Amino acid sequence: AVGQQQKMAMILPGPVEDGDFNALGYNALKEVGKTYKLETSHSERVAVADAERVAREYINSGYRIVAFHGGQFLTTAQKLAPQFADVSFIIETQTKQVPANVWNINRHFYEGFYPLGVLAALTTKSNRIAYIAGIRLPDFISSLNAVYTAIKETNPKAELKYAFVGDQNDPLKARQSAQAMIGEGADVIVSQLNLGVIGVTEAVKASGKPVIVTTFYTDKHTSAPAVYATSLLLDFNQAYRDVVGSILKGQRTGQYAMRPGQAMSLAPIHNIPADVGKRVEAVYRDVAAGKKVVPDILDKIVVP
Amino acid sequence: MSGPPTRSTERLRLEAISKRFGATIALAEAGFEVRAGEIHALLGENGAGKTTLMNVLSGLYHADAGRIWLDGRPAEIAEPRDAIRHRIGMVHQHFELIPPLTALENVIIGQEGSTLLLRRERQARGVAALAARFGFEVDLRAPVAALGLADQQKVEILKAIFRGVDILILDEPTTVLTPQEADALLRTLRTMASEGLSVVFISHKIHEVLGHCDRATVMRAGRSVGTVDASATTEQALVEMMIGERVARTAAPAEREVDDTVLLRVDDVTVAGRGGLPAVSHARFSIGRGEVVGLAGVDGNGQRELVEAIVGLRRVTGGRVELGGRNVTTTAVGDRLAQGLAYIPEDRLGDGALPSMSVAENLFLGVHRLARGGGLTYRPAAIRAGAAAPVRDYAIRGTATTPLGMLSGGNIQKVLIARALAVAGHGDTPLVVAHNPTRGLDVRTTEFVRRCLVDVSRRRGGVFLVSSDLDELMQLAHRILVLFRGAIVADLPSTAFDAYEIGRLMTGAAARA
Amino acid sequence: MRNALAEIAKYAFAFAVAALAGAVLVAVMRGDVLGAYRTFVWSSLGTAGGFAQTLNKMCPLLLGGLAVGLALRGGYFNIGVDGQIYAGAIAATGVALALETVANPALAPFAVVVGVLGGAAFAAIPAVLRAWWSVNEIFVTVMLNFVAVFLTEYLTTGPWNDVMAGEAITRLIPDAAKLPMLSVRAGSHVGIFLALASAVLVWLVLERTRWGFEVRALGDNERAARVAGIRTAWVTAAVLVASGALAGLAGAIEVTALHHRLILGLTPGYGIMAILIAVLGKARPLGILAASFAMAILLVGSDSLQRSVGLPASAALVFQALIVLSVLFVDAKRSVRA
Amino acid sequence: MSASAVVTLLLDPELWRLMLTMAAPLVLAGLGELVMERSGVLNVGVEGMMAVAAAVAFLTMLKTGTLLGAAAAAMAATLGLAVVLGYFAITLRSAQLTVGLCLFVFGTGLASLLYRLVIGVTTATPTVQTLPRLAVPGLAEVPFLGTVVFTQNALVYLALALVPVLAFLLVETSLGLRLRAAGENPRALDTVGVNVRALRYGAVAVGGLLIGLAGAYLPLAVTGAYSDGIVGGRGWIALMVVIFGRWQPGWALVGAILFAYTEALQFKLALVTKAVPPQVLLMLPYVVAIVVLVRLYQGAEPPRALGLPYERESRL
Ligand SMILES: Nc1ncnc2c1ncn2[C@@H]1O[C@H](COP(=O)(O)OP(=O)(O)OP(=O)(O)O)[C@@H](O)[C@H]1O
Ligand SMILES: Nc1ncnc2c1ncn2[C@@H]1O[C@H](COP(=O)(O)OP(=O)(O)OP(=O)(O)O)[C@@H](O)[C@H]1O
Ligand SMILES: [Mg+2]
Ligand SMILES: [Mg+2]
Repeated sequence: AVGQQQKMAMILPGPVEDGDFNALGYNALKEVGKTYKLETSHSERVAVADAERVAREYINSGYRIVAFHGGQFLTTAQKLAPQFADVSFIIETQTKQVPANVWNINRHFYEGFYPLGVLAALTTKSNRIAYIAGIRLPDFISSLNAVYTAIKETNPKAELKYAFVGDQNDPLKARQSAQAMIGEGADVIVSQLNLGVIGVTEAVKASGKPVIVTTFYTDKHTSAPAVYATSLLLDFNQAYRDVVGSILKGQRTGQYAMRPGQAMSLAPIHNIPADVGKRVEAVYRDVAAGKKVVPDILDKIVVP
Repeated sequence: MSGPPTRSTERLRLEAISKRFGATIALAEAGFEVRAGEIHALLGENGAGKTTLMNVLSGLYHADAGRIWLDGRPAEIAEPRDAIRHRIGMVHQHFELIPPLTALENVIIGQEGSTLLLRRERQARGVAALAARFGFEVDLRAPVAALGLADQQKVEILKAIFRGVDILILDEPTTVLTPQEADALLRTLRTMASEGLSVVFISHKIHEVLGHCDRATVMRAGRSVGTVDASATTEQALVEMMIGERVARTAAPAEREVDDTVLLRVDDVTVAGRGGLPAVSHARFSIGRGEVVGLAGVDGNGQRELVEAIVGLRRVTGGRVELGGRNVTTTAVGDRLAQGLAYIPEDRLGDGALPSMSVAENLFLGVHRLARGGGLTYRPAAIRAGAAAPVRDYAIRGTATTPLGMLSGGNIQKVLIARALAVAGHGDTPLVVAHNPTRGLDVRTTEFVRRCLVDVSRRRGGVFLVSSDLDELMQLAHRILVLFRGAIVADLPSTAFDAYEIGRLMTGAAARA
Repeated sequence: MRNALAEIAKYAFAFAVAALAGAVLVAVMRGDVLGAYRTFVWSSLGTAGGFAQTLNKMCPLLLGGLAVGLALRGGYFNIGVDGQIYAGAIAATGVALALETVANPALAPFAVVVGVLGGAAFAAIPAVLRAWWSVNEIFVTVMLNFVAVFLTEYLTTGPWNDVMAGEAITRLIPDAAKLPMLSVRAGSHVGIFLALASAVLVWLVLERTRWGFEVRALGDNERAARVAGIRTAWVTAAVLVASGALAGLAGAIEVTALHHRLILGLTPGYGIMAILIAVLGKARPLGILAASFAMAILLVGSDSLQRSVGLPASAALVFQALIVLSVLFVDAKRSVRA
Repeated sequence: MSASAVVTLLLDPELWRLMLTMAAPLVLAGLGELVMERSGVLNVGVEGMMAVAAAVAFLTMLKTGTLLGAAAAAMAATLGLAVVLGYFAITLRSAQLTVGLCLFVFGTGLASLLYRLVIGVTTATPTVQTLPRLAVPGLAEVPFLGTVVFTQNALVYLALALVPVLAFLLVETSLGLRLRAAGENPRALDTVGVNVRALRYGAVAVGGLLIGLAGAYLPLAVTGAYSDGIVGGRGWIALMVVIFGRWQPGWALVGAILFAYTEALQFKLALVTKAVPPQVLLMLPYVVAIVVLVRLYQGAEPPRALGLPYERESRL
């Protein structure tokens, strides 16, 4: 209704104090709220099994923008969207088709991981590179493949080992896996973990070896200054600003890509030779500009 | 204590003790008085309140009302600790032992002598000396779980006297002992009493009371009905005090009708025991229709294993078991039961009772596989109705819906017997295997149970009666087998019953000869 | 009747105690206490939609509670309800996806039945180990929970993955495999009826069949049951398998009625809640019914506090625990007085 | 893979060292739970208690920088939770399973609530220094064992030392005797004048302290940071370690080692084989534990009074 404040809700899978994925979503919500003067509310730690209920509660209380932070909520959104045509939904998945009242934010991790693969290929001295992720999600598979492609194209002698530790947020498992990798001689670890990554840095510290690590989502540099090379940052603030702006303008459906150049960036580079850093940034810009096309291979791991 | 107190000094007085559990009035102003150096018997039917009264004295139960006097002074006993401080020790009817711990550990626990280290060796010497002095030798290193009931009883007694006692309560200590052991115990108690110990001795065996106690207090339905001098009373008089009427002695077993149908044939049965030694070796006997066969033996000679092999609870390592001509050696318990093989286990709480289920449900257990009414359904109303008769006939103190665990030991036993007889009644080879069925029962119930067993044989069923009570065996059995170290060393017809001879056989005299 | 009233009074008091604790919590977090309680009740009971969601939530809780309760009556602890829910969900999803092309309306009930069997089969592992090898069932069921999660992760990210979702979820099951909705708008599905029917069935079996009697006897004194001729190993195995079947049904319902696909995170700890519910309900179907309803309200209501007063989710967990502890406290105090 | 390669893989000293580092919290929590269970009190809230300890230890360390203070604060917190458990389980005689599960839920919530209150919502992960490795002079040079055992952090040594200490305590001391009795037949213990309640409270308190140390171990020795899933099911595993160990410290250690070893090995295996899906490897520790248990466990009985409230006058 006129004069009444728009209300926007966000449903997050984990606790917002995680300093990572959920914190980013939460911050974006607050930011968007401020930018567009929306009344915002959120529910954290929402299990997939509860998402529908929670979303319905928001809808029933007059929220007209409901964002699901995390691809696992796809079904819920698909189910609710046709029923509540007056509500705009935002999801973060890979899906290509969306109903008329759904915006999809598609995270092109693979495009960002390609430069990280270049970084690893150029930095490694042992020619052994590790990739560690938690759950074997399609996103991560395509990222892994992109890293592999980058290595093959940049430093064919280097070998890539990868592992999925079963949990994005279990630092103990991540630490054990990283330790195994370092034991195998890896001196660059490209991680695609959330909080699990703190286990990776601890493994590096415990090994006493000069191993460097890259991360994603947030810049973790300050927590282990000697270990992190860079991070692939995802700017959800921008993504949500753009998407919610479109919705408020009346465009209620669409695809939004988070990719190099848009709502994605590379954190300042540390701990590696400056020329390598320069080359990585150049590659990143090429990907952003579309000069370098990274294949998106979701369905199978091409690493031998 | 200064000097041996005289027999007439009052050591303990319980005054108007009352206690109720929910709706059950267990004690209604019960009380009696015990003198120094006296062995004081406490008598009463099952459920009369003997154990409850003694639990109050030992601090385990908190009385609703009443007072306790020790040496003429009022005593506050709120905790077992208080009782121990007052040098009161109790040997519990249902042993309070810790099965996985060794006998020694069970004896010394709570009085380990040092706060930190156990010093088992030193303690063992002390306990062994104590045991030797009173004739309670047991293997102190063995876990209690591995001991027979008689040995467990000894451990329980040792535990009480180890703490140093002026008043020793023994709650049915002789039920699991052989007559010889019981005799020895009572003689030891007499010696201890002569040194000033006061003993409260609970028993259902009146001859023990008359032969070894100084005075006796009789309880009935939670009240004390009176105290009498043992020397000035008779069995009849005591029984009448207990139940208010005379009890007829069990009729002798029925003259056995000539019938050669064999109900049970045990053929060369061997059962493995601990440490590779057979617990039962090459047992061979049979039981015919209408026959009561007794099995005598000192506890722990393989009775339990033999019985369990017959009912199907234990694997037979050699030989065969036939029931009504059918080979049942490897048949499941339930299928033997369906043929009419009923079992009254020795360990009634462990092997028999469903403590939190009702009397009616307990009566239905086992029968539930045989009763025909209603197919596979279970009808609570039918079960309650079905329980009415046994509750009445067996005079079970409780209702059909009382949880079994709430009943006194004797009443639990009645339920198990009623159930076993119902099972036997349902099969075409009715055979009751009864292991110490009257242990811990009062006079009236004992007579009742014995009559029931005799009735089974009268109705052309069979009874295999395993009992540590020789009198019972000689009174009821047509034949007595003697078991020694797992082997049946004698098969005696009733004409050859002789307590002395059987006792000799039980201790392996014949084997040595 | 007096008893029922006393029970209700007990829970009411417990809620009051917990409400007080909750108020302190909300006040500490600087929230609006009254608003909090309004939404608490309103969101779970006050609206048709809210109530429907409460019932949806109750469905796996009730079935899980029955699963734990049934095993408990036989004297066993089934801590593996989460794993069995996954197993049921996996089985149901499996057939639904395998028969994707068969547009037969019988597919939905068939998938549910297969789900039930899946839960039963998964529970058969601890069942057999317990019955014939006397291996501790708590251990095995807990371990299998982890196994089930990884199995689900494998299936949801591997062979059955919905690539477009980019998450650990499978493709949608075909329409023919979906159980009907009661109200599309409110989002309620028929699962609750299956759960209620299961409660009645469990009650009937336990209290009105001889097999149920054997289960109860077993639970009271295993040795006595064996001595009385009950084939305790078989009853043990059967009761644990049946317990798994109930959990499997819950999993199948979550897939065929709610999510329409298998999801990693399908059970956010329903197994744990189920134990709470079974114990609070004294392992009796009626008690479990009441406890699962109360628990559903509690979960839905306390969850809504996030939305209404901005209470962190973690505070909601604390609040839930406080409520149950208050129930225990009131219960204990009452039985001490009795 | 050749046989010698397999042996090299299985006996890799680094792998074994990592195993021991990861086994330590399982040992600590397992021993804590074992003490409680031997006294007859079942505590299924280990996971939640460890979470609280992890949060408190981390936050204390972050704010004060003192390691001992952090450990002490964590232990104090779990001691508090243990007392709650004791109050409900021992004094109120509530169903122990329920109380334990409440503690689990409560602890899980409280841990992140504390973190939220102190740290708030940021996108930077605060970290602390983890415990350094202490090489034991002389022993650290011993081949294999030196690497595996004698270059660990202090808490690993403590955990290992506690195993024989506790075993000795249980078997050779009066206190141990009474403790075992309390878990087997509390009434028997009561009748000889020992205060069952006090004993159980004591056991619960000691157990709480050990579980607290186990929880503190995670951020202080392994991760240097707190995250919500930090305990990651290890509390439940600790509970399983007690069952696996048949309620004996030595065997519990074996259980913890077996579990931690398979877990660590599995990450190695993930590097050498690609034929097996990673999730199947991740299942390995759990499956191996079941299989080994089937071989070992048969017939082992829990303490007879475990989980049962003791009520002096109750017959049931
Ligand atoms: N803890 C208890 N809870 C409930 N009822 C009890 C309890 N203890 C005893 N009773 C009841 O009190 C009554 C007296 O029992 P008690 O054990 O004292 O009898 P008793 O004389 O020792 O019998 P018995 O000769 O069979 O041992 C019985 O009805 C019994 O069911
Ligand atoms: N369906 C049932 N549910 C519950 N209890 C039953 C059921 N059927 C029988 N009973 C119980 O078992 C007892 C014995 O049952 P049964 O059917 O053998 O009766 P009966 O009177 O002995 O008749 P019959 O002469 O046919 O053996 C009954 O008295 C009743 O207590
Ligand atoms: Mg008695
Ligand atoms: Mg009949």
